[in-house]
Amino acid sequence: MRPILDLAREKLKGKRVFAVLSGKGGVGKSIVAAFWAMALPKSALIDLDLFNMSTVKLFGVEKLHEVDKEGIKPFEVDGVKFFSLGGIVGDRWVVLPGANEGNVAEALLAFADLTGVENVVVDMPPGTGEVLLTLVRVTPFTPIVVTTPSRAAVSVVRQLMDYLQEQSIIPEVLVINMAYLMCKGEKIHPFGWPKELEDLKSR
Amino acid sequence: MRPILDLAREKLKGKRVFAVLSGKGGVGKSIVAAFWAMALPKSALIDLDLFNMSTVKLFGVEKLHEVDKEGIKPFEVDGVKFFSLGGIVGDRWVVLPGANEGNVAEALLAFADLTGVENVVVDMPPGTGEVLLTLVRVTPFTPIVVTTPSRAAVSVVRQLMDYLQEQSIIPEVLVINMAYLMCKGEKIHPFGWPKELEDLKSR
Amino acid sequence: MHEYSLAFSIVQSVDKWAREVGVYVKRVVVSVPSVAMLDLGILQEAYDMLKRESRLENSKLEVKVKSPTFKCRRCGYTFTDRETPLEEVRRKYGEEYPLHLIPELTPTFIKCPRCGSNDIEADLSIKVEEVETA
Amino acid sequence: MHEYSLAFSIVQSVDKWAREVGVYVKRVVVSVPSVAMLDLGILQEAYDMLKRESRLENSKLEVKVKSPTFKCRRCGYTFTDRETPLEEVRRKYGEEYPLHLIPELTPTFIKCPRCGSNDIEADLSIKVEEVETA
Ligand SMILES: Nc1ncnc2c1ncn2[C@@H]1O[C@H](COP(=O)(O)OP(=O)(O)O)[C@@H](O)[C@H]1O
Ligand SMILES: Nc1ncnc2c1ncn2[C@@H]1O[C@H](COP(=O)(O)OP(=O)(O)O)[C@@H](O)[C@H]1O
Ligand SMILES: [Mg+2]
Ligand SMILES: [Mg+2]
Ligand SMILES: [Mg+2]
Ligand SMILES: [Mg+2]
Ligand code: NI
Ligand code: NI
Ligand SMILES: [Zn+2]
Ligand SMILES: [Zn+2]
Repeated sequence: MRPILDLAREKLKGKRVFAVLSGKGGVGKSIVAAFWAMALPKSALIDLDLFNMSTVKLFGVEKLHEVDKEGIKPFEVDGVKFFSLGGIVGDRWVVLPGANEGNVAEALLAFADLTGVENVVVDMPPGTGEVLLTLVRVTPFTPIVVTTPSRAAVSVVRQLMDYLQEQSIIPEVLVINMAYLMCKGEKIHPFGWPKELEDLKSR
Repeated sequence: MRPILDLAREKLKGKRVFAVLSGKGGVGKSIVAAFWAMALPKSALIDLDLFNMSTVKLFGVEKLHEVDKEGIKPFEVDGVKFFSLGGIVGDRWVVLPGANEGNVAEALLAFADLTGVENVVVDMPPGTGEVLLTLVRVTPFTPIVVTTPSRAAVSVVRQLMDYLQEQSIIPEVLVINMAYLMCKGEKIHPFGWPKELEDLKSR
Repeated sequence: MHEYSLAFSIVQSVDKWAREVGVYVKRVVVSVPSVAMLDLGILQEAYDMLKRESRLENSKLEVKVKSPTFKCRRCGYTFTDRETPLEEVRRKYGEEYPLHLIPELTPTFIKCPRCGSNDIEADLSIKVEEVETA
Repeated sequence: MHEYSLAFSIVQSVDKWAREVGVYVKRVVVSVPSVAMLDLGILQEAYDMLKRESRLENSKLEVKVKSPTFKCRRCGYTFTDRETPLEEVRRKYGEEYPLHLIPELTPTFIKCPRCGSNDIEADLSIKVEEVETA
């Protein structure tokens, strides 16, 4: 019997869950997750990147979550509800052993008050470790895969897609972020445009 | 008695250890770590970002490490020795629970053959979790802190610096990477230049 | 105030198990870490309310507060929460202090008294220890 | 071939402890996970060579090969390496296959036989189980 895991599963049952994934860091997962949550009706964004807590910074929130009988109350900015560890520890560093990282992520999913929410967008940390395994443990989800054109990112994302395929988890969207920059009317590609990118797109 | 931990500590005793850290992903840690190892005499680069394994890709290595009595033999390209999980599992995804991530990192440090090496550069994963705690457990180190000018990165790096300060671990270098781009003779700043960056520089 | 969610998670988990094995429950024993500083009164009140119409309708909840043994993974020192500044953390955040909601955050807020490391191992989970069936 | 490093790590750790507590060692018992498929002959040979001039000079090494119990953190199923395709992994990589060097990599290479998840918990560490002093 695992009460917190069961509660997290119960909370997300019947809701559409998206996970913004990359494996690579700094490719724009948090930005894409925020836009995705804004674009969907009755949505909530859950920030599981416990060490960056980007979401509170993106939305400029500096207070703590309220907590009541229903659990942790979301912040709400421009109609987007969101939850982040930043709303629990405030603006300070977070250092955790690996096992704790998964349990903290599970508790966030379990205690988030998702009353009235139909679409849940999970902003994932980089890497394919404890938090990815925690999400796979808790709920089925639709991946939104984010990359930049850089060869380093493309190769990590290809490996992530191989893993998802083996788990028969099918990504619906591939976002190629920071692809080009306009420089006086001319497109420049700061991260290049390797041919491996075409293989990713074809998948 | 923890044989593997003791062996890792023994291996690094008497060597100058640098750790390329950020907390934020995709800011250029692996690129800076590679350059730093190239610039130092008798150096070796150890890639502890187990899920990205960027180093083998950066140096275009596609074979596995040899192993002999002295342990795992480094790859060597342009005079730079380096070790990466990519040289053990090859070009495939790696998915690990948090606790295993630390033990794998410890084993890499323990079995790396550092004969003749005086400067060790550790390429760290993003975040402040299991692998950072593992490195702090194994050895003293000098941090090389890497950021981009983006507000998201600067805020995470500030928190990392607060943590390092509390542990009286003093960074020697702050690299502000991907700061600007030349566009027909004109400097443009794709990630902006927030004033918080000046506070970071002053530390 | 998340004791309601906790009580709900306990009732839900044990009720699911009880229905799977086809039993009714008389007593549930759970253990909670002292660092969480849970309000046991609210927990009991919530449990007694939420257990209605479940296989735990006539059950009693017993809560054991355990003081975790902390172990520093760097120097091996073991200690308890008597040697940690948790009161200070509690004062800074107030009742909903981080460890009340998520006890697993403890390594972020305490250091090894001997070597100052945050690399602290401890069992901080909320567990169903015993279930007595009718 | 890293059995030499392993033997060195065992001798070094136990010798350090023996000198700290001021004893000489007669027997050392270590446990290793079966998935590592260690060459016990080389391990013994390396140990007997490396123990010279240490507090373990007249000690014997006993190696217990343990078959780990794997537990799937998603569905709870428990199983052993008989239900995992480790032979296949071994054939693909050859002698220095990844789990030989680093047994903790196992979750990357096996799936839960019941639900297919890689979220597998197991004790895969190499441990000094017993030290008998002279
Ligand atoms: N298309 C873009 N143009 C400019 N800056 C971007 C773009 N996408 C992301 N960024 C910036 O890059 C940094 C990394 O983005 P972030 O969403 O935090 O990535 P991740 O969540 O993958 O680490 C942030 O500072 C963000 O503001
Ligand atoms: N100054 C730079 N100019 C252009 N591309 C860069 C620069 N620094 C890093 N990159 C690219 O950005 C991506 C992220 O860099 P990387 O070193 O992998 O970051 P990290 O190790 O912090 O995740 C890589 O594809 C790298 O080639
Ligand atoms: Mg992010
Ligand atoms: Mg990711
Ligand atoms: Mg890197
Ligand atoms: Mg980092
Ligand atoms: Ni509460
Ligand atoms: Ni070997
Ligand atoms: Zn300590
Ligand atoms: Zn399973």
